[in-house]
Amino acid sequence: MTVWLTFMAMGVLVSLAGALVRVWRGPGRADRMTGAQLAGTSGVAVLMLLAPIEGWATLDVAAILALFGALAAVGFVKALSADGGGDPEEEDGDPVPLAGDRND
Amino acid sequence: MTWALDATLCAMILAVALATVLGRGVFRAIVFFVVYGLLLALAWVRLDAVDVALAEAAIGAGLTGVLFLAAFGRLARSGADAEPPPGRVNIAAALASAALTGALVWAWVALPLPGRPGPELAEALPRAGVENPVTAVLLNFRAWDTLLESVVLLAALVGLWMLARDEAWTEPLGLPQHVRPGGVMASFGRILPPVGVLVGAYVVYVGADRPGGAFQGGTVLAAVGIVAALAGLVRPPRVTRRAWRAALVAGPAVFLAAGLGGAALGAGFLTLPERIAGSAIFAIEIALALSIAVTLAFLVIGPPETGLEDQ
Amino acid sequence: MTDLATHVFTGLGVLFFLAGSVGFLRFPDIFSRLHALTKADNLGLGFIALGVAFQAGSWRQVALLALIWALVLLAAGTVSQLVARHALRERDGR
Amino acid sequence: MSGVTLYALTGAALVGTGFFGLIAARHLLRRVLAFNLIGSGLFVYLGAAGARGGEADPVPQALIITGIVVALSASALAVGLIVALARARGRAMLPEEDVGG
Amino acid sequence: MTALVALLALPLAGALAAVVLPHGAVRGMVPALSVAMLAATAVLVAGLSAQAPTRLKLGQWPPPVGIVLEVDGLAAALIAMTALVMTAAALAALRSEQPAAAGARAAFGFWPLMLLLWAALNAVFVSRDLFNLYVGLELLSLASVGLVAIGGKPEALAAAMRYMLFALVGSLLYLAGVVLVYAAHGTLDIGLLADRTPAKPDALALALMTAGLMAKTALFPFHVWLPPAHGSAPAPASAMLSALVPKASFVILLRLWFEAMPDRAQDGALVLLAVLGTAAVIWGSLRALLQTRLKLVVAYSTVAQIGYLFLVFPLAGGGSAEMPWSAGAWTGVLFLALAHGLAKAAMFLAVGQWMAVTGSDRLDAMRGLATAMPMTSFAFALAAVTLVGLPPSGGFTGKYLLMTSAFAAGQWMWALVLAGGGLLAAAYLYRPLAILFARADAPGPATLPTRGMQAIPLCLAGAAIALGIASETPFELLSIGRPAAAEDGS
Repeated sequence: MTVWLTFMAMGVLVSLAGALVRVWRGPGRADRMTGAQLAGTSGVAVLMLLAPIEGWATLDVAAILALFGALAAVGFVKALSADGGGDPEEEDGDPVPLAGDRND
Repeated sequence: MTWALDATLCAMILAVALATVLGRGVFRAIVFFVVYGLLLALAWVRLDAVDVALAEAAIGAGLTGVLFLAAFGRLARSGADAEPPPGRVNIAAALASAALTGALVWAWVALPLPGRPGPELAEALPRAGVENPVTAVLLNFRAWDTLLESVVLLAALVGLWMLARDEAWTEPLGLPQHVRPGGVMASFGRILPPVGVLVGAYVVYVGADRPGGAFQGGTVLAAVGIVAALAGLVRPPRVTRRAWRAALVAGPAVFLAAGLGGAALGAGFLTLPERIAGSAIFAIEIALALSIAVTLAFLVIGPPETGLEDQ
Repeated sequence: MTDLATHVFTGLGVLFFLAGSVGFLRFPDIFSRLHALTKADNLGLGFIALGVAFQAGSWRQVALLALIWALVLLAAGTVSQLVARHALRERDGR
Repeated sequence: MSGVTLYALTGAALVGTGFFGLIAARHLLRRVLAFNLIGSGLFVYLGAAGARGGEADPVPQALIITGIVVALSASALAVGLIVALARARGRAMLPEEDVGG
Repeated sequence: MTALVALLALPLAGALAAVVLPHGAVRGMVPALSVAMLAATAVLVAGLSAQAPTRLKLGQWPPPVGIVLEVDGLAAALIAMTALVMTAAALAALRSEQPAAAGARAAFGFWPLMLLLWAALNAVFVSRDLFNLYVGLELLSLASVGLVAIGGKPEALAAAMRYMLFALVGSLLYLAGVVLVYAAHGTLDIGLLADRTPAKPDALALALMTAGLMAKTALFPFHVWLPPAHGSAPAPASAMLSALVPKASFVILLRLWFEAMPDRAQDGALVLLAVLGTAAVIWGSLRALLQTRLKLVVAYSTVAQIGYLFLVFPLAGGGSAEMPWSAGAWTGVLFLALAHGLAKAAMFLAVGQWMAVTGSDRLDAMRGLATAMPMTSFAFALAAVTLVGLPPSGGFTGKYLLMTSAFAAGQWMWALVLAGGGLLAAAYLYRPLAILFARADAPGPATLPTRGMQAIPLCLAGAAIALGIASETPFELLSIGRPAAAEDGS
């Protein structure tokens, strides 16, 4: 079972690497952030797969990862709203334009 | 087979670190850094250090990432997110970095076999009052480190507040937040806090016997506060609110009082008598978790701002 | 028997993850990519949680697996909604 | 090569990578990111050293947790300084290094 | 023992209280706290003179499990100097603080940061655990950066940022060494390390820690952060930062090279440290000569004075260890450190009062100020006597001991550095003194600080002189628990 679960964990890591390619390429900031989000879900999956091997306390790490993944994403949309405190669902307030590198 | 998993993980950690340093654009670097923290948490699990994995997942991947994202947003609004075009490849820096890595690799090879305080620790652990050895080291054997560390957080926060503008000093902390009523963000802000409080309290509570503790749990509680603030559910307080300032210092104060109590009882500074060590550590952990939660949340939310200065 | 279930479900879950990643890389725009995030991966995570649950020694562990999955579902739903809105604004804002 | 050695080497490489970023980058936010890379690389190295020979040593783990919190405190203050400096100068770079671009 | 606990706990408790209490209560608390700290210092020093170093095993856990604190003569002397400087700076800040002008923000932040700085200094002076020293250093650095940033002006922010970067690099290098030490020896206790068999990575660990501490001590060429940082902080903060903060990382250097790893000190490395110190003396002095702002003259003087401290390494370590001259070099350098701390704090506090009167720290704005403010000008002159190293000041005693030791060791070039540095100091301090004591062109300023306020720098400068006149007591104190390497071999 250890070998199988380890093998599966590696499979998820490979899929995580795919998400990283998207973080590298972008092109938009939303693409990159979504890539990080996907990486987070993959990380949770790896931790679940490792739980029977490394001990079930690993699941606590997974729970925290899930929690903070959501926080990072909310922090992202908030930070990049027009006044730093907005909500993309609101009527006004478009995201801050990029001052520098467009492909950033 | 397990070796292959470690190799894959290490390769990915390195690749992500390189992407953080070498990729164009500050935003890309920040996103890679968030992923980096996440992968490190996996590495800590593989190294049998679940306590560290918890701290890394919460602080390294979570809070630090939010901190940088918020800073990026603020820089973008000041028009300071742009980077200068990359100059020549900095060969001197590359050589120095390679030398540093080389030196550490050499040191690893030259390290003598582990000389560690194993027997002494094993002898001391039953008298520490908690079963989790990491908690025993943090809150009993090396309590002075931990007490100082809790005031390092405080020093950072007071220093951060000094960066506020004078005219903004009496404003609430951070930027004003608003959301569409009944929208996705608002409902998210209502659902997450109860779950987060549960998880945070659980992590603090189990810390005595299993991986977890005040720092990890406090960080989860800080995240709850940040989400509630971002979702407009609660308004961050003003610096002038003394109850909140009391919450900042409660943990270090209880810790220091416990240490002085030991001295007053004749046992010695920071000595927790064996009979009451367990309950004393529990009390310290609860107070510390509260203060850590408030301090970390305030560190991420930022100094008081009017929200009007940008443009 | 439980081991077989673990094999099947975790294997299925990893397949979903890999498929999701392929989609995430190949789909042309952010909105279809967000589908990859919300659909394939969360399904994959569900299968993995189910598969691992067969190895669990106590109901507490099973409950924790379920809680984590629910947490990820909630986060993914919220995040994809918000990021999509953000991306829409970013695109139209230009 | 054992798994522990693998992590130690990774830690060493992370320190070098971060060190390069710290020297070569001019955008201050990048430098603080690099600082965090070096710190965590050192922690991985220490953690690997503590995991040698089977049984995990709890002392390095406690030191690392303390170190992570200290690094976050320093990062938060540094990031705040960067934001305040950028608000005052319009650039997230030190005046003497702000050439070109 | 109780005195030691009080010296650590009081500033911590005070800092926590300063975060919570209303501003008026904090202002009332600070003088009481300073008195208590001075009293605890007196008890500590008195208790020490009778016996050997005081050791405190925190939590009763012996190393390698727990952390050990130890008060030797070096720690006690620096704790005492810190108490004097902090009390003076606190009184000056209390009297100069104008809530309306300074703003509620600065008035709130100054006291917690100052008290945390005090706690961190005392913690570093007595700690014998390498990682605990790291945490103490971080507390010190963050509080210092906060104090620099308190001014809020763009220059202050840039100076604080630069300081922060150097502090971060310094911490990481130091931490890298600590990691290697623990990996090799399984302990962080300085006493235990001295007895361990040397391991191969020790030299690398020592080099990394030394490099990091050099950045924190602002040794040439890592000094560039110091003058702008100390120049843009409020005057009481500058006094603490310049007089005390570099001493903390220097003490750790002494602990490393003379107590933890004395047998791993290579002669070449020791000479290199002293050469960098020499470069600091020359470069800092030359830069001080060129400054037009008095605060920067004083700040660059710190760069130069720090350079002297590094002459101790070849004179008391390596091949010079346990030689007839090593004890003299050790004590001499500590005399210099103490005298510099007192004199430098006096200078910054005097400059702060002049700035409050003239509205600027430009040298030409100070012309003839001695007529209106003789007490502070006299304090500045006394402090200059100490920094130049003229008798009967503490600076003279230090230089005399070091010079004797350099001749005895046959390393006369360090004596040359001491003499030349004194001449350079005379040159860069002559300029401000000449301007101060020149005939005033304009009528004196209308409002002057109170006499009590003007007496504060005078007391500090007087203490720096007294250190030389009554050198017997500090001399005895500094010899308590002197490391074996710096022990008189004769």
